[in-house]
Amino acid sequence: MKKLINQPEAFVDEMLEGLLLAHGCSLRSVRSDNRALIRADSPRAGKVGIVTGGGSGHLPVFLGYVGEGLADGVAVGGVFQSPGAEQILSATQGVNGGAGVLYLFGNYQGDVLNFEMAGELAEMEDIPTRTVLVSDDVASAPPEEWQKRRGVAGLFFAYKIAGAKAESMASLEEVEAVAKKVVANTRSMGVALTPCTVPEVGRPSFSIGDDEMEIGMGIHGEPGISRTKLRPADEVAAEITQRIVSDLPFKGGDEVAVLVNGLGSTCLEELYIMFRRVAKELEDRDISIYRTYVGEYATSLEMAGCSVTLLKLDGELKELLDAPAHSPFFEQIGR
Amino acid sequence: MKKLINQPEAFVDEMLEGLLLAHGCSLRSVRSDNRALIRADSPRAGKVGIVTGGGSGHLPVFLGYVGEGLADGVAVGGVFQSPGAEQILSATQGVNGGAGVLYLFGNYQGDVLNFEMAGELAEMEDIPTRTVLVSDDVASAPPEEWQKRRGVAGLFFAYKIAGAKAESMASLEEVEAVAKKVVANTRSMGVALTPCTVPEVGRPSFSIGDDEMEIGMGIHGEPGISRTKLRPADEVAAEITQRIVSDLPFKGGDEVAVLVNGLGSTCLEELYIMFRRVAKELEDRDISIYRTYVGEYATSLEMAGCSVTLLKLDGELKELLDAPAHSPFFEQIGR
Amino acid sequence: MPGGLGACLEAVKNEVNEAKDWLIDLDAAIGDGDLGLTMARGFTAIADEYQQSPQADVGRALVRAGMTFNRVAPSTMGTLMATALLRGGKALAGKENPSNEDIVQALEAAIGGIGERGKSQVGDKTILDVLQPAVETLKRELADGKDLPQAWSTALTAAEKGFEQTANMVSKVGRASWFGEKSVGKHDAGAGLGLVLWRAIQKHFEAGRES
Amino acid sequence: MPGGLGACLEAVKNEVNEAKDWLIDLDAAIGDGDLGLTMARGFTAIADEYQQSPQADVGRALVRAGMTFNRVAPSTMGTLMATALLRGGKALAGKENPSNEDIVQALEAAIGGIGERGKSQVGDKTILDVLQPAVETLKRELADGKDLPQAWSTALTAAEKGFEQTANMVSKVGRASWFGEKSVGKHDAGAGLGLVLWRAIQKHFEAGRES
Ligand SMILES: Nc1ncnc2c1ncn2[C@@H]1O[C@H](COP(=O)(O)OP(=O)(O)O)[C@@H](O)[C@H]1O
Ligand SMILES: Nc1ncnc2c1ncn2[C@@H]1O[C@H](COP(=O)(O)OP(=O)(O)O)[C@@H](O)[C@H]1O
Ligand SMILES: [Mg+2]
Ligand SMILES: [Mg+2]
Ligand SMILES: [Mg+2]
Ligand SMILES: [Mg+2]
Repeated sequence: MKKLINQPEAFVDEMLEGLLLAHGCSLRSVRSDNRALIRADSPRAGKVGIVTGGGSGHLPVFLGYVGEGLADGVAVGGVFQSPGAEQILSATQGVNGGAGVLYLFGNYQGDVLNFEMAGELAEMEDIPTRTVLVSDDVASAPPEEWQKRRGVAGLFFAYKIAGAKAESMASLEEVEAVAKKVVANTRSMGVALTPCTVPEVGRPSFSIGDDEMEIGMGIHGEPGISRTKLRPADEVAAEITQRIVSDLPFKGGDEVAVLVNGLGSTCLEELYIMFRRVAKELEDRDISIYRTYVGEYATSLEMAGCSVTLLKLDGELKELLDAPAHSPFFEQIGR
Repeated sequence: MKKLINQPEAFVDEMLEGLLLAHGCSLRSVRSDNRALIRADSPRAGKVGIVTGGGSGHLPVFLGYVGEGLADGVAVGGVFQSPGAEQILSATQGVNGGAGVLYLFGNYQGDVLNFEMAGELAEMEDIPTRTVLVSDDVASAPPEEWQKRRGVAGLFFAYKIAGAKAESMASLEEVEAVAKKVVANTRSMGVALTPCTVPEVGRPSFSIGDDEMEIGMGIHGEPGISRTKLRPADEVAAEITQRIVSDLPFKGGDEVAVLVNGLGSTCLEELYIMFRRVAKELEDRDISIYRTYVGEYATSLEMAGCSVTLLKLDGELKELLDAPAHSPFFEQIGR
Repeated sequence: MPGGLGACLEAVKNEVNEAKDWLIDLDAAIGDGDLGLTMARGFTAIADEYQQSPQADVGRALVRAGMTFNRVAPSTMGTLMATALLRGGKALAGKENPSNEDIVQALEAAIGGIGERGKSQVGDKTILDVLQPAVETLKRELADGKDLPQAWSTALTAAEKGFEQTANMVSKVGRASWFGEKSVGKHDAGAGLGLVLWRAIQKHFEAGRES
Repeated sequence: MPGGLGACLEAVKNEVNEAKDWLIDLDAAIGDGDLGLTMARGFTAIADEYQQSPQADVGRALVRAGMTFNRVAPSTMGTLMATALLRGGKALAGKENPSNEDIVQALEAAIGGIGERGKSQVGDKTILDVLQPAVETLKRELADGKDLPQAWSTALTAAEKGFEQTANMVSKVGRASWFGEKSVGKHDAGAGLGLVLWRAIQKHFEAGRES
């Protein structure tokens, strides 16, 4: 894949420089380390801080969800690489308003290990932390082991809802509890059509035939559940929806939020063609859509494909989902 | 390019169906023709209506800019094809609140001809219309013939500012005047790295070597001004900025809005790497950035590449640029 | 005309569909390559529509065809064809059996419409470079006392010459104009369409004469 | 150790850099292929850092190396290596010339740290399947009265055997675990790294003995 970049090794740091030039009113770095970013108005006294983080190459994940009604801080890793414990600690210190910090991120071992290390260091500084892992990718483990699954676009719902809860000045326990509730009620599955190329690696992350697609593939090219010939969008949407719905399971009468997420080079037009069928599948099952998001919410560089995420809602989650939110990458004015 | 679609001929209509399912609160079709869409709250009595339109395949252009503080109606063509005069007329009727209608769209002949026909039909119904063409693509004609240029991502600034003006209940003449002012002060240039594939055509719109790029290429693959080996982002950004700056020309002391726009498969990370250098080039010339937009604002299906747009601001334009705006594809809360 | 307007539209439809790929290739060289598709769609739609509900008033039939053409093919040429049909139709309003004079007037109105809508003229490397000399020749031949098929046939030679000449011209309007000097050496696609249309009717007359 | 900690770190750095592509390939088969890059980066950084500012206290030096390692290579293995260095360093705090016993204790603390941080154990198809038997053998051989280089050399055989056995195992943790049964037949990349590390020090001892 052709890229508009300079030295591949400079990819992340130049991206961050550009980003801070563009959004310096909203974001700032901690102790001049651009890989530890926090809301410009951090820390907010008495508010639970939410710190997230992970590898680069997934914009707007992760740093795009640092903002009002979302997360407060982020540690930024290399492309598809975990951030270091030091940067996570910096972000933790930067957002600590005295009410504790929630670590909210996707379930990848490198990230888990580094957040764990950072949490131990934060504890030594008397900053209490809790961790909630997002593990929404249905393709990555069987239902009874859902907590072992990878985190994908469902991260968005976790940020949106935990962020709104924290903004309401809830306690660390309350924010943790609602984050766990989101995660327990969120399910995703993706389909990949082409691989992406990590700049420093220089060749595609996996190979796939010109006429093939893979359902269930992970956002770093982790193996999926079925590789087939390229199929029509309607078939793909129907299969993915069925797999997600039967997993939680979502049932007739449920109210859900839907996210149809582009992985990179798949265009918005296609995402709406996919959503069209997802909506029909849900209607057929008497599951009603409360709110819809279509766009690029969690990408894999220039991978082609998309993912579908469903979140089962209740009164509390609906209210928090509808709350306003505001970051350089995501704005929601309210219902 | 692999696509998540069904029958290629159904691409536009299925996309529109999905879009209306997702955003039925904000948008509605006129007389059940999904190719003529208007704001759900149209017509607004006494407000100038802004109608735009053009080919599909450029989301969020065009229909993504129908919303509060933006355009009011849109006629949707086939992929890279003009909409018909009938649909433009429908949108015109749908948004007519008695204060007249501004036709605001990109300078492509097919569109021009159809908007002209529609305008004649609207006149017969006593709906006064004015037309402002966006022609910001520096690569498409010499400076003295800037009004013959094609319209590209600069459309965004035209919608944003004319939309804000119309929202303030200004007259048709006033809205037309400010739209003309935006267009006269907006300059863009793009670079393409890969072609895109129109679904019904099924093969790439042009061919380009695996190690080549083309500066100045149009959003439908129109010929650019120089095809070279792939160059580092910094060089590309510097050249594009230089060409834009010297065209208007932008001068030391000017205040500008900057838009770095992705054409489709180029990832956000790369756009920030480009912006980093654009910002530096402007700083070196003592041109100050008042507001920055980075993202996908006007695409060409899954083409790889990006464009840079500069808008020279004055007090009036700054105020209008800062006004809130809200559509399913673009939200701005204000400064 | 032999078989009336319906048969004539049918003849054009068939000829345009046969020339589809040729038109695509011509347009692809210095345009976007859609001309064959849009014209096949447009001329098929108006022939089929007429077949389903014929109309004695040739003027009205052409106006309706113009509206339909724009709906199914709102490209540059689609809109120019729609304009031509609307103008030609207006000129023939109320006529069920237009005279040769009526036909020439309608054709002049039609190409006048193209030039007005397109803000273009002969020499800009467009369809006008075929239609204008063809209509002029047709008019002169009819004035000289030839019958319509004879005159049309002579005009075809002018159309062909016009088409050939577009290869020497620099594109002044539309998409092809972005190629500037690079457009020299290539025929204009719209001129190709003009030739196809003129030839379609010429063949139709010939078939009518033989039968 | 011959040449002290600095020379030892240098030896490891060189060996890991040499094995870079091999580690990449191993990790690419059932992982993401970054192991060679991250480990080359990590071991280069800590060796260079020590070279620039050596530290007599081996414990302190290792703790510092652990922090550095995590900063430059915060991948799974990078974090496990950092943890191992931190734990090993803590065990050697204040020692300038650690005894054989100290070394065994530090190694046990290090692999204990890996297991704790990774919530993993022997049999999960990880680096532990190399390091655990190697350290056990080292300890036994030293208890039997062998000197450090001898014992280390014998333990290398255990490490090699451990590495070979990972090919028969199903991955239980980390990225490779997503391959489940498909991981059987492939060696574990982290185990490969364990072998490279052990062999690096063995060669270093050998070179020390020869010189
Ligand atoms: N302004 C104009 N006036 C007359 N004819 C024109 C004009 N612009 C283009 N044409 C004709 O239209 C042809 C292209 O038509 P079409 O393929 O429909 O254009 P596009 O694909 O750009 O919408 C050209 O070859 C030329 O003959
Ligand atoms: N939980 C764990 N405990 C111990 N070792 C592990 C664990 N998970 C992975 N490993 C080891 O780490 C190796 C992969 O390291 P690395 O490439 O850094 O992982 P990643 O790229 O997934 O972050 C594996 O081959 C395995 O030996
Ligand atoms: Mg064309
Ligand atoms: Mg066209
Ligand atoms: Mg790895
Ligand atoms: Mg990795």
